[in-house]
Amino acid sequence: GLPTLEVKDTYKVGFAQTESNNPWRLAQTNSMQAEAEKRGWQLVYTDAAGSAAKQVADVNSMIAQGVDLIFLAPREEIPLIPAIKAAKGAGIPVILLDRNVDQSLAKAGEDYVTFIGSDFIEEGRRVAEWLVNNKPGGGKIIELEGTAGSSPANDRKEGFDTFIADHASFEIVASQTGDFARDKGRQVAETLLQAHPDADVIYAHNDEMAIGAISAVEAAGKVPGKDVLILSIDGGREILQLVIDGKVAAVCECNPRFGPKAFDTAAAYANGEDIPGKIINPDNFYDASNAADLIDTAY
Amino acid sequence: MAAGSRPSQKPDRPIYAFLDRYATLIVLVLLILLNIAITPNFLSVQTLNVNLTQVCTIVIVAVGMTLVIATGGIDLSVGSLMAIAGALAPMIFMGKIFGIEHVGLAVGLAIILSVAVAGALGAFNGWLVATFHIQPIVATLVLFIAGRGIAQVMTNGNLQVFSVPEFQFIGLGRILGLPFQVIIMAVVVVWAAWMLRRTVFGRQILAIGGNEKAAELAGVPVGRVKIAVYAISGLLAGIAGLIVIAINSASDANLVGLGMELDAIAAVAVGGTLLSGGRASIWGTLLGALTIQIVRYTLLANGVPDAAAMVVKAAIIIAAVWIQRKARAS
Amino acid sequence: MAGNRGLMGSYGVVVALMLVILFGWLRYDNFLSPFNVMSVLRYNSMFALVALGMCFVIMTEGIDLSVGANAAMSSVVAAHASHYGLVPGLAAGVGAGLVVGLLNGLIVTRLKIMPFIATLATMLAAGGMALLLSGNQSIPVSYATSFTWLGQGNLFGLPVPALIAAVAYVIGSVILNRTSAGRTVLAIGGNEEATRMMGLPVERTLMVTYIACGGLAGLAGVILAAQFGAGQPIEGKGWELFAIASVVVGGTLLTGGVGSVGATLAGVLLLGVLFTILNFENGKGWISLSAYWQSVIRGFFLLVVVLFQARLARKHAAQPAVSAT
Amino acid sequence: MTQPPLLRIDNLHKRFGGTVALDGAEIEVAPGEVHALVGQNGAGKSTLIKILTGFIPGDDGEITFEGAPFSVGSPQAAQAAGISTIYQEINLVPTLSVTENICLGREIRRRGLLDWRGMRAEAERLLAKFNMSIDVSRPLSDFSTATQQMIAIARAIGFSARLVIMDEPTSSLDEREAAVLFDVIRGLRDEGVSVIFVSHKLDELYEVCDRVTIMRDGRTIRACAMAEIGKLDLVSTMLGREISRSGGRTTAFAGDHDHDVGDTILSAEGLKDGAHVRDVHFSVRKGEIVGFAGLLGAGRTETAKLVFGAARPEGGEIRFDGAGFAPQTPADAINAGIGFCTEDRKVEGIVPDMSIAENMMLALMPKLARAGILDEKRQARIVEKFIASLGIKCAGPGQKIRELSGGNQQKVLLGRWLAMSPRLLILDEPTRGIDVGAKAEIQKLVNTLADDGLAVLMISSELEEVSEGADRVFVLREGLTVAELTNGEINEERILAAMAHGGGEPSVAEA
Ligand SMILES: Nc1ncnc2c1ncn2[C@@H]1O[C@H](COP(=O)(O)OP(=O)(O)OP(=O)(O)O)[C@@H](O)[C@H]1O
Ligand SMILES: Nc1ncnc2c1ncn2[C@@H]1O[C@H](COP(=O)(O)OP(=O)(O)OP(=O)(O)O)[C@@H](O)[C@H]1O
Ligand SMILES: [Mg+2]
Ligand SMILES: [Mg+2]
Repeated sequence: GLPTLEVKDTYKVGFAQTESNNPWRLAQTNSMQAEAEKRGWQLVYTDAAGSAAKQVADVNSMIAQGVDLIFLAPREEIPLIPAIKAAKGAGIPVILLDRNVDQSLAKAGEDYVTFIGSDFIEEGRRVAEWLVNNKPGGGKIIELEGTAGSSPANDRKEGFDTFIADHASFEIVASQTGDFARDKGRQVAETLLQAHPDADVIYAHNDEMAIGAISAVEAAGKVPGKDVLILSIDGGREILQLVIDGKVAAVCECNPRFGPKAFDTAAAYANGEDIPGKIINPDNFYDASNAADLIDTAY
Repeated sequence: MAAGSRPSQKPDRPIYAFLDRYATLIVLVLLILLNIAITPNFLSVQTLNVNLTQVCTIVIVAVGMTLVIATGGIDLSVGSLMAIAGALAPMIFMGKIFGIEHVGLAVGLAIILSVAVAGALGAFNGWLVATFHIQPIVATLVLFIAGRGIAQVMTNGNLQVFSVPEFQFIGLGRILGLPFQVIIMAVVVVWAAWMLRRTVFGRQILAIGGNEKAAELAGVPVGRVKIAVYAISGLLAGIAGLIVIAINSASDANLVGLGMELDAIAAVAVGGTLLSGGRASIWGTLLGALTIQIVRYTLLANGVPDAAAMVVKAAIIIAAVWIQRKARAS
Repeated sequence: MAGNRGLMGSYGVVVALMLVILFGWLRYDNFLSPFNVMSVLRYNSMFALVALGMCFVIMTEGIDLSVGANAAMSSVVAAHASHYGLVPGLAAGVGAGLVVGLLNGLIVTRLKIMPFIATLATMLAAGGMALLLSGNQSIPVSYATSFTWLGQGNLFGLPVPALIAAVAYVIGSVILNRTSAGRTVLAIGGNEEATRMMGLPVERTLMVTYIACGGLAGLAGVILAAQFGAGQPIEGKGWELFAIASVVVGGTLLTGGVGSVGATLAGVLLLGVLFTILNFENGKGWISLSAYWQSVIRGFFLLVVVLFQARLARKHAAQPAVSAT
Repeated sequence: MTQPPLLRIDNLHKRFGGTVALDGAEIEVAPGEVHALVGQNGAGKSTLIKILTGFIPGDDGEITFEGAPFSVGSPQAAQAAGISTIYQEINLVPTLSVTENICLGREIRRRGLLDWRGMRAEAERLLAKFNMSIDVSRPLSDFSTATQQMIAIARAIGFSARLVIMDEPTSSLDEREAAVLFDVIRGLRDEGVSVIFVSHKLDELYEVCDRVTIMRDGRTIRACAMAEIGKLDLVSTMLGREISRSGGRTTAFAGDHDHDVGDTILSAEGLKDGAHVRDVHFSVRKGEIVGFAGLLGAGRTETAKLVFGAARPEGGEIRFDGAGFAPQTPADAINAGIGFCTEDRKVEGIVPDMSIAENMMLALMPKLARAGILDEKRQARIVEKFIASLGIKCAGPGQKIRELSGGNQQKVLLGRWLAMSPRLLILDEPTRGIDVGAKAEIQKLVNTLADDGLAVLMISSELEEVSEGADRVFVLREGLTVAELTNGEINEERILAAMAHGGGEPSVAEA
């Protein structure tokens, strides 16, 4: 069974972050830190700089420091299993944030308390669905993938590609990695637009690459939103403004503000409440119809 | 002892002499011909435009790297210095450090200060190398690690988004139809090529790389030249950093210039400059960077997946450097 | 030991390591708890292996930038093979590493391309192969076989990876100090042309050095797969710089010709313990030390160490030498 | 010759790009014979040796060794076949200990592992043959050029070889050390080992060699017994022209020391550097050639480096041109008008990948530039002039200096300093490794320069050079100036006496 958490006034909890090299992660970290401060809990924060192995070492050092509970945003599904097992062995409950772990190796309610997060596959699927519904004539799609091998890239691709495969009027003419980065996304989009001048949709796995793609479309002498539809995932404030401006067609939100829910869940767990094994964040979906109304709620 | 000093095996053949001069150029021309054959929509002005603007920053940084390598050194910190300059400039022109009303003034100050800071940090590299005789890889590794951290600390890791056309001219502007960044690149390349061939400073750079002790005993101010060379590398990295953020209307301390050191070093090597110092070819570096750019373009445009593209790129780097070496050896 | 006299800073790094450990012990609870010590050793054993190979390559005045990508690729291969058991997994992973090492050796000795560029290219290639062989996914290892023992098991109460690394270092030290191959490695780094003129087997030694470095990276990849239960195609980024830094902190000069295996190990541990200390420091106060400050501190620390070594080296150089004829 | 030869090379050819280095060279060496190989700088001696030992491939030719066709691809293979070589430039590994430099390649092992104690003993045993007792566990770089040369020789004879090749082994040895070497060579001969001996010092050849092969322009011109050929004959065969000698002198310095000696330009008092220079004083006047004599390691080079700003003194005073002088860098000294031609041209002289012109102009270049921009026309004129006047054998001013033979490299370096028109020129072993023809030219040149008012400080281990060339001689021993000899007093005996045990303190631990 799971380790228990006694009821206390304040806790010392760990937050093992994956990396901090993009706005989404920063927003997530800020949200966690703000919430800890609000409640007066001590937060032991580590940053694995994109390495699953280092993240396991980070968790181990939290265990050695004797934290009460660990929030873990796992870098990857399988390699973080040893960390979860080690925490369990040391009697420290773990709550997973934003990415899950392999269910055949570790189970919610048994090895870790719960997973709180979004469903990346679902995000990709929702973007594809919007596209099919709103562009009846079909289209030629350029896909800007996230960092090769990372799970959001893999899942957002899978969700989108699977849905599109069922609709013959749409074709993915090119799909290349832009590393989740604005500059790389722009360069890749520039090149792909040159090689595929007939492309009229760009689907980017995150906001940064979508913004890069806008520059690329403009540099190619086309009008974003008109000649080329741009779709994205994450839904930060900057991209919502671009939706309002008509440059971006639609965005699926992936909310990084985990703090309140994560800490609530921890407190509920201490109180002995029943926690479901999976808590899916309700993600908004933005397009021209609602962006202006919702921009103030975006991160 | 450098590999280049090994005795050659091949007898004299004119074909090699020809290759020696034009090896990189030939590779480049072949690649362009290949693209005309296979890549859709290749022959267009926009293709040229895309490739030239994408290669600009690499060339600018690689020119500085060529000079550093010519002295027998290497500069791993260029990417981090790009990030620092890129983080600093928006802080200045967006008035986060001191309020300046006049946009032109603020932008001017931002450009000058941030490039100067990058140059000063470059000089710091040179100072470590020259004064303490710390090996260049290690000396510049310090700022490679700490430099990006400094940029991140300055901005707290946050993206700085801006829209300041006066500043963004350096990345997006055009003069007589030519992208301004391409003009910067051309000026840098021409200046460096001229400097290396025609000035005392250039000669001294090569002498230090060729035999530092002998150069010192012939009156070359070794320490000063080294500091200057690393400072130039830093300055150029700073300029490249500003161009990158100007194009993107945003500065991301985490990503600006990431991996640039390896791109630049690869360009220098493919361009035929030996990493052991004492020889350098700025035009070679330009061609090397263009070659790598075209390879990247070819692979992307033809839908080669990233993983396979990495393997192909590796093979082409080895092949290009090997042809160079082969040509040299004869 | 004869020939190691040029090596400065090897005492410095041991002293620094002790000081840092002492600092951690005094400042933090549980710093020297068995759990923490074991997990630090288990984690850093991968870097220790990579740094050992790097140390030998650097002593020849070479460099191997491909070790990180190599380890990642080998971890994928090992994960695939782990379903056939411990030995096949181990052999396949190390074998994959050896192949990359062989390629490095061939490019450096046959094509005579500078090691920096040669291994920069193989770094790209191995990284690409890692992704190709894994289909961009982490590959789970078999828990049905005993393969994971290599990473997660204990022997004599010590982590298996740490023991593997310890054995590798003992062998490395004997090779360096007590075999002609080891001395030839140093000779090549001291002056390659002279070594050739002295009639020593330069090409063969270089080949073996790069192959061994690749094999050690492969072994690190096996441990990576076994310890974390998956072959990870995108791990290993920056390992080469970590290894180079460890070697340099251990006082081995990048100009080749001098080096110490033991001091390299101390260098690895010093950097590893420093990481742990930064993590513990985060847990100390209510304000977390931002991850960004960590890079600044690490860079600064490296600077202090190399400046310290530069001073030691200069002091040594200033000592008069006697030569009576 | 009655016995079959040990080594026979026939019709050997080698081209480097446009340069023909060997053009049908041949040589025949009998067992147990010390064979001299002579020729002008660039005649192809070193190239022949490098091909024989597999360091570089030849283009064409036949080599027979021990009666069988012989061809090896590497020095390693040559060594295994019984040919042990000391190359012209010292080629040992500076960072390794003396023991390793001597023993690597034929290590002593115990239970498969290196036996350090045994190897140290072996190294000490070999060095003892040369009357050397040094700490063999120190890195090679701790020792002076001469000591390193002896170590290289010790390494070579340590291999039980059939043939030992020595390419200018004595160029950095003093006479005492050379004498020891000759004893060792004779010992080898007595054991039936053959030796090929390359040297530009003719007296040495007559002292140890049995036969001689004379090369010119890559061809073998003549081979005969040493006794069959007189010195003059040998030299004119080598140079390819008749030469005549004046009045019993062995060097080309003018007969009389009659330069117009002016004011003192450089002087030093109580100079020390905390290590090798302990208390040196000397002075040089305009138009004067001052010689520095001393055994190897006496501190002459170090003294020169102090004057030139390449090392910092710990005490004492230097005056240049009447004022106190404390150069911080060589650039300071060069600006003051001092030139310094170093003894180790490979390490401290040439920039190998640069052309002859660039090497020659390295020191002068900043002065010829306007606003930092090179004046290439003027440079080219100066370079042409010196290539002609120094008789540098090369394909043209654009040729890479590393492609030149050792002697011609030395001339380029001399050109570097002469082009500067210095006020004081320091020459450290200026004729080391230079053939007799060029040597005479250089000596003549130095003489003319002094006549024109240049002050010259000449460090030389060749006694004749100092005794015949110098107007005044300072003898250094173990970092002390132990004697000053002026015009009338200068002769070899007095210099030798002062070098060995002249002046102040009693000598320490004579081996
Ligand atoms: N690597 C090379 N590349 C081009 N030319 C070379 C090379 N090595 C030697 N040479 C040329 O070959 C010729 C013979 O050189 P070598 O070194 O054999 O002369 P040497 O007789 O040993 O002269 P020295 O007495 O000065 O040592 C010279 O003209 C030299 O310039
Ligand atoms: N790199 C070095 N490291 C340590 N000791 C050195 C080094 N170079 C020279 N020495 C020592 O310094 C002493 C003085 O050397 P120096 O070169 O000044 O003598 P010298 O009279 O010029 O003889 P030489 O003709 O060999 O140059 C010698 O005893 C030598 O062993
Ligand atoms: Mg020679
Ligand atoms: Mg000397």
